[in-house]
This record gives sequence, structure tokens and C-alpha cells, in this order.
Amino acid sequence: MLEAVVFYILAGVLVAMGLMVITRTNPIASALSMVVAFVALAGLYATLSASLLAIIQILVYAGGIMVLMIFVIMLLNLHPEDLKPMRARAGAVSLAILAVLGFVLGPIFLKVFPSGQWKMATLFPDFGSIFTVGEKIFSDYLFPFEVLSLLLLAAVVGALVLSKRKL
Amino acid sequence: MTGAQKLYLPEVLKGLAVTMGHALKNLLNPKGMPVISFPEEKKDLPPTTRGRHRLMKREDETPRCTACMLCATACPAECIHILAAESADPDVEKVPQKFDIDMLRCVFCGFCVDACPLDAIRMDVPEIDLAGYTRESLVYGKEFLMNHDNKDIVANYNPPRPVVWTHGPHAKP
Amino acid sequence: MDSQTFTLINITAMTVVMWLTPLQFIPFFIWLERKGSAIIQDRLGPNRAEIFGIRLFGLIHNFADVVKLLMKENITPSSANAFYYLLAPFWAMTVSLLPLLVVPLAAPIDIAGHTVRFQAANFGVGILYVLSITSMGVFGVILAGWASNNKFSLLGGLRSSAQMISYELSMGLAVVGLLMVYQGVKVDGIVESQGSLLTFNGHTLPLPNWGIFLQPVGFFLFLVASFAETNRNPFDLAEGESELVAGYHIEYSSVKFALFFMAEYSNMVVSAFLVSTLFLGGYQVPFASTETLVQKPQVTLFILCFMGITWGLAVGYLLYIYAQQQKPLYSGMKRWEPFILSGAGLGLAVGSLAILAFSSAITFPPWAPAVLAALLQMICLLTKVVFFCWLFVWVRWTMPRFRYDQLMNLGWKLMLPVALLNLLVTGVVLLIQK
Amino acid sequence: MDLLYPVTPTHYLVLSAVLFGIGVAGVLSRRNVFIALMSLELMLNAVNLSFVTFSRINGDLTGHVFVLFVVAVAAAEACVGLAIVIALFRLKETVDLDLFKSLKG
Repeated sequence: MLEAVVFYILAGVLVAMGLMVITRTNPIASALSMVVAFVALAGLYATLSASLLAIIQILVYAGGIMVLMIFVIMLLNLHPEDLKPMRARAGAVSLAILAVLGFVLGPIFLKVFPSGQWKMATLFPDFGSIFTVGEKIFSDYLFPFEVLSLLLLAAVVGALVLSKRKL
Repeated sequence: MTGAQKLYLPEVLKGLAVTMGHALKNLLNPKGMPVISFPEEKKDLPPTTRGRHRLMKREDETPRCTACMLCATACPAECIHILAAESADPDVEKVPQKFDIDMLRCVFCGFCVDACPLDAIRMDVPEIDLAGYTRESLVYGKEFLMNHDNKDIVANYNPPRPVVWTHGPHAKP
Repeated sequence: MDSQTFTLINITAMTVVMWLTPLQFIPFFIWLERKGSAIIQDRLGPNRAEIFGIRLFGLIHNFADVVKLLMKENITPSSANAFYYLLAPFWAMTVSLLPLLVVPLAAPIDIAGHTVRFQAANFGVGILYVLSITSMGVFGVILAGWASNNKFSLLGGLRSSAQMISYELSMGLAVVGLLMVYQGVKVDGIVESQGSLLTFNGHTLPLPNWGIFLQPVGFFLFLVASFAETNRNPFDLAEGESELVAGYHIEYSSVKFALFFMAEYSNMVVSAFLVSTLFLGGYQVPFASTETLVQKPQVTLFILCFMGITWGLAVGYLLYIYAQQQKPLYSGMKRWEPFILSGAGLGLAVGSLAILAFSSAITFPPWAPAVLAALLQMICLLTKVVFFCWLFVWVRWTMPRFRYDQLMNLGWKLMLPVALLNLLVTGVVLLIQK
Repeated sequence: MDLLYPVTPTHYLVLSAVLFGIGVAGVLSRRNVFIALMSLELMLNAVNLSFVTFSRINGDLTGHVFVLFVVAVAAAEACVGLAIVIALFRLKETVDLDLFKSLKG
């Protein structure tokens, strides 16, 4: 019962904050809703016993990427005419399309994969902790991991080249 | 900067040693601190301090001021408010009926002292803690300005020495 | 009482305690800051506020401050974004109170078949939790800076958030070095491994197995980064008075300002707790492991009494010379006040001496050794924390403020490479030792 | 009530789908480049939630590893994306996506 309550609270916050992100006029308000959404998502990860990911979610997304985003929004001196509200028609149309898709695909999905289809597996101890995930990364996924570091380096250099006025 | 200074840390430690030395010295010998605990202990001010105003008196205890308004005109802060009245003395034309100085506006420039032709106003009362709980309490009236002067200062009053020009158009050969 | 209920009560109680701990430290810290700055600068410091003539060497000023801040006018600027403007101080305060939950106050003890833990939450992710919470602290500053609609506060907020992000990296890497050395992320595990003696190449050295000895570079990096994270001098550019008036909290008054003020000090208390827990052995008493303390209560009692004697005498002596050497400075101060306080110190010393003298005659009840050990460990941790609080004050009144480019250069060009190098060296040494 | 309780992996997957849908709607309907970027992040996070859920279903950590990679890629994306936004803002003085069409033929 407790799990269900926690899930619905977190899911509710997540969806509400997601809607806030796309409906707010002011990007700062969007970004802050996004932060709350990420914290809720971290909570959901924790209920799925992915403790490391929950922390990474807060540390990297909420504490890193979103701060960068807010930083840039504040740095660019936005004119008031830049802050256009959501285009109501486009929003309504896209949400309607998504709702139709949901209503068409949802029952099919539930038919093919009924609610009881998937069970949570019994987990080995330390599932999702820093040690087990680290072991997985540094054994099976070592090469992608190293390539990823290259990607990040490229991103850093790219960002510097793009944003610095005079190199 | 040298290499050791660029590392910051050695210099930081030196600085920390200095401040800790002061802290320990003062902790173990609080009497040695060069501190004046102000409202109770007061610093001796030099005799030429430009302090609060006072109004000078004639020998018959009437104010020297003749309400000529020169000080009020000279005042850049417009803090002097004078109301003139007929004088009882036939030799004196007028006396101030009211002479208020708003100390909250005064900027202590001393122009009023320079402007006065009768040496009736001076700024030599060595009071620097002019504070009050209400605005009204800091508007000093004639009675206050005439009677609340520092007796020691008045007794030892030394007018500032005249300026002796050593060069320029006023220079004396 | 079954064990589950007991654990629940234990966790709840410890959560409350750990939330209240920084709050309890704040008045003490502010007093330390004022008096410390005063004696560093050859001043006397606050000594006027009183309650019935009792002044407690300026400690009463904190109460006066609280009253002053609560009674001030609570202003919201008309052009501010009211919701976020109000949210910011609450966010700052909340986030500053959370990280202490993972810090253990003492080793767990067994009483009457139950294990009492002195740690509110033992997350599997351990110290990473602290890093993630502190990374959320930036938002309070950013929000305050942006929502006040004031260019000075915006500049202050931007500066401070850039600074916090930059130094978070060095802080995280310093912690990673520590995790490599102690082979674990859980805070209680890290503290437990700091209880033994340092071994190097099979030799046991006469040093405790503390992070500061294993990771000296990491210690300095963490310390400097925590100064920067708490926006504390020499890194307090966020509130560079000379150019930004007060930085991000320029528009805040009354209770909202009090919240920011408290959050700043609470952050420093948390930093002090973290540094002492991670690098100075936490609750561990040097050269006396938890087992020693529990098995030999005489030793525990001896250390406690020894501390009581030395501290009692030191405090008593200091207050006595204060009472002796008063000029008419503290006029209106009750002359007996320093004497009473110094008498209390002396009493502590004498009492400790008496207990020590008769300690061989004491028979300990079965619960006593564990409780005594826990008490000693808590006092030990608090001593370290108070030392770091003093360090914060000490550094603040010693160092000039950095310039902004110097700050960024230090963070990115000096501390980050050094932290990476530290990791490399640590890894190589660990590999060789294997 | 059967649908809502107990919470099964399907619930997480539905939530993930809803979140993805919100992200898509955001990208489609908002022209502010920051909000578009954030909607992209929302979509990435929706996928992450699916990964974690499937990982939980199978008791296998591959999903977690993948999420970590996605987070790293998202960080890189945000970093480069924001740099591009800054460069474009210097050029056009706006953050409206519709006005960034100079590459269009």
C-alpha cells in the first residue's frame, strides 16, 4: 500500500511538473518545475531500487544540467517579447494527437502485455548500488564507457569553440 | 608571484599564524587591547575639534547674536532657523527670539562660524555623540545652545591662529 | 518492544536530532564569529546586550538579533516574482539542514538487546547523497538572485552559482579519492575504517588511519572546496560588499533574511561535520578504537575526566583573567558573572578529578561502558566540529577576498588538475599495494 | 481499482509514455528554444524511466548502465546545445526557434 501511495504521489508530481514545463511562459519557471520533476523522477528510480541512478539523476540533471540551463537563461538578457506563451492551438493539437495515439495504442499495449505480464524480478543483493553498477560498467561496457569520455571531451571543446567570442 | 606564492597555501598559513597570534595575545591579556569602551570612556579630543555649536553670550548674559541672518544664509544645509525680535538694549538693534539648529541636517562645515561678524556662534563644544530617540530632541534651541557648553573648553578657548600666507597675493614679505 | 518499532523510534529520534544540530550550532557559531573576529582585530566584540544584567560574554546578542530580525518590516519588492522570491530562503534553509542525516554521531551501541544507532539514515549511496543535496543548494541562491528583480542580486546569484558549480567538481573528486582508499561509500563504514592505526607497506605507523593522513591533498581540496561551497571568505564573491552591496540577499529583510543568514551558518556547520567525519576520523577517538573504549570503561572514563579537567581549568583560567583585568569597560556588567562561570569551569575540573581519583572503586553497570564510549565519541566529534567552525572564522578574518578570475583560475586550473592527479596517484598506490 | 493497485511495472511504463508524450507536445508547441530543449530532456528522461523499469523487471543492470550513458550524453547535449543557443542569440538577439531559419533554403 505504501509503495502505491509513494508511486502515485511521485508520478502525480512528475506529470504535473512536466505539464508546467511545457506550459509556463517564463523559461525560468519551466526550468524550476523541471528540477522538481527530476527530483520526483529520482524518487521513482529509488522505488525501482536504482539508488545510484536516483543520486546521479539529482546530481547531474538537477544539480548540473538544470543549473547550466538556468544560468544561460539568466545570462541572455531576454526581451519581454521573447517570452511568448504556449501556442494554444499547437499545444491542443499535439496533445490531442497524443491522446488519440494513447487511446489507440494503449489498449493494444495492455492487450499484448497485460498488467500481470511483468513481474518485478527477485533481485540479487546490492542491486543498483554503486558497486554492482560500477562492476557492470567496467567489465561488460568498458569500451562504450571510454568512448563516452571521448564524447564528453568533444562536447566540452565544442561548447567552448561555439560560445567563446575570441579564442 | 614566486612559485611558493602561487601555491597560495604557504602564504595562507603565514597569514593564519599572524591572526592567531593576535587572537591568543588578546585572549590571554584582554587589558592590552587598544579599546575605548565608548559611552562610558571618552576619547580626549584635540582642542581644535570642530564639534557642536554654541551661542556666545555678552557680559550681561544676553546673546551676542543680532539675528543678522548671515549664518542662516551661509548654511548650505539650511539647518539654522532664526526669528528676530526687538532688543531691549538701545545699543543693540535686534536679538534672536528663536535660534534653532537642526542637528540632523547640519553637515558640520563651519560656514556659519566664518560668516558671523560678531563671533556669536562657535563650533567648539567637543561632543561627537549627537544621538537622540526622536527627531525633535535633535533640534537645538537658543537656550540649549547658549547654556550647554563645555566649561573647560570655554575657559581655555584659543581662537585658531590666523593664517600666515607664505606665498601668493597675500604673502607678507 | 520489538526490534522494528525500536529501529523506527531510533531513526525518527536521530532524524530530529540531526535536523536540530545545525540549528543549535548557529547561535554558538555567530557568537564565535563575532568574538573571534574581535580578538583577531584587537577589539572586545559584542558585550552590551543583557538579560537582567547577565551578558554571557556577548552570547545574549544572538537573542537580541533574533528579536530584531523578527520584528523588522517584512518587505516584498513590488517588482519581484513573489512566489520564487518567497521560495528561495525556504529552499536554502531546507537544503542546508538535510546533509547531516548521514553523519554518524557515535558508533552503534548495544543496550538491553537493542542496537542503538547514532545515525539518522544509512543510505546505500552514502556520501553521494551529501554531494547531491549540496548540489541542490545552488537553486536557493539562483532563485533569490533572479526573483528579487535587482541587478546586484542577480549578479551575486550568478557569481555564486558559477562558483558553487565549479568547486563541486573538486569536492566530488576529493571525496572519490577517499572512497578509493576506504573501499566504500557508506559514511558509517568510512568512519569505522578510520578507527584503526595507519598501516603502510605492512608497517603500522603511530598515526590514526584518518583521511587527512591517507589523502592529505584530498583533505585540502575538500576544505577549500567547502569554503567555496558555503560562499565563505575568501570565496564570498557572491556578497562582495564593495561592488554588490550584499549579493543575492540584498532585497531580503526580516525573517527571510534571517533564513538566509541561518542557512549560511548551517551550511558551514554541515561542512565542518563533513570534513571532520570524512577526513578527521569522525567520532573516532585517536588511538582508541570503539572496542577498546567499550571493553575498558576505565580508559573511557579517564579520557573523559582528563578532558573535563583540562577544559575546565582552561575555561576557568580564561574567564578569571577576564574578570580580573576589566577596565571599567563592561560597566554595568555584573562583576560576579565571570567569576561564576569560571567557578563552573573549576567545578568541572574538580569534579572530573574526583571521579578520576575514585574511578578504580567504581563498578560499572552493564550498560555503562557502551554509553560512556558513545558519550566520549560524541564529544570527540563535536570537538573536531568546533575546531573547524573556528577555522572558518579564523580564515575569514585572515584572508582578503579573491578576485573573480582568480577564483575561477584556482578552481579550474589548479584544484581540478590537482584533484585528478591525486586520484591517479591514489589509484597507482592502491594497485601497487595489492 | 484493479487498474490502479497494486503498482506493477506496467504503471511505470505508462507513466514513462505519458512523460514522453508531454515532452513531444512541448517540442511541437513551444518556440522558446530553452523550453524546447527542456522538453527534449523530458523525453530522454521518459526513456530512462523505461530503461530502469525493464532493468527492474529483468533483474539485470544493463538498463542502469544505459541510463548512465544517456545521462552523460544528455549532459553533452545540453552543454553543446546551450553553446549553440548563446552563439545564435548573439547573432539574432532572440531565442525564438522560428527565427533561427537561416539555414533553410
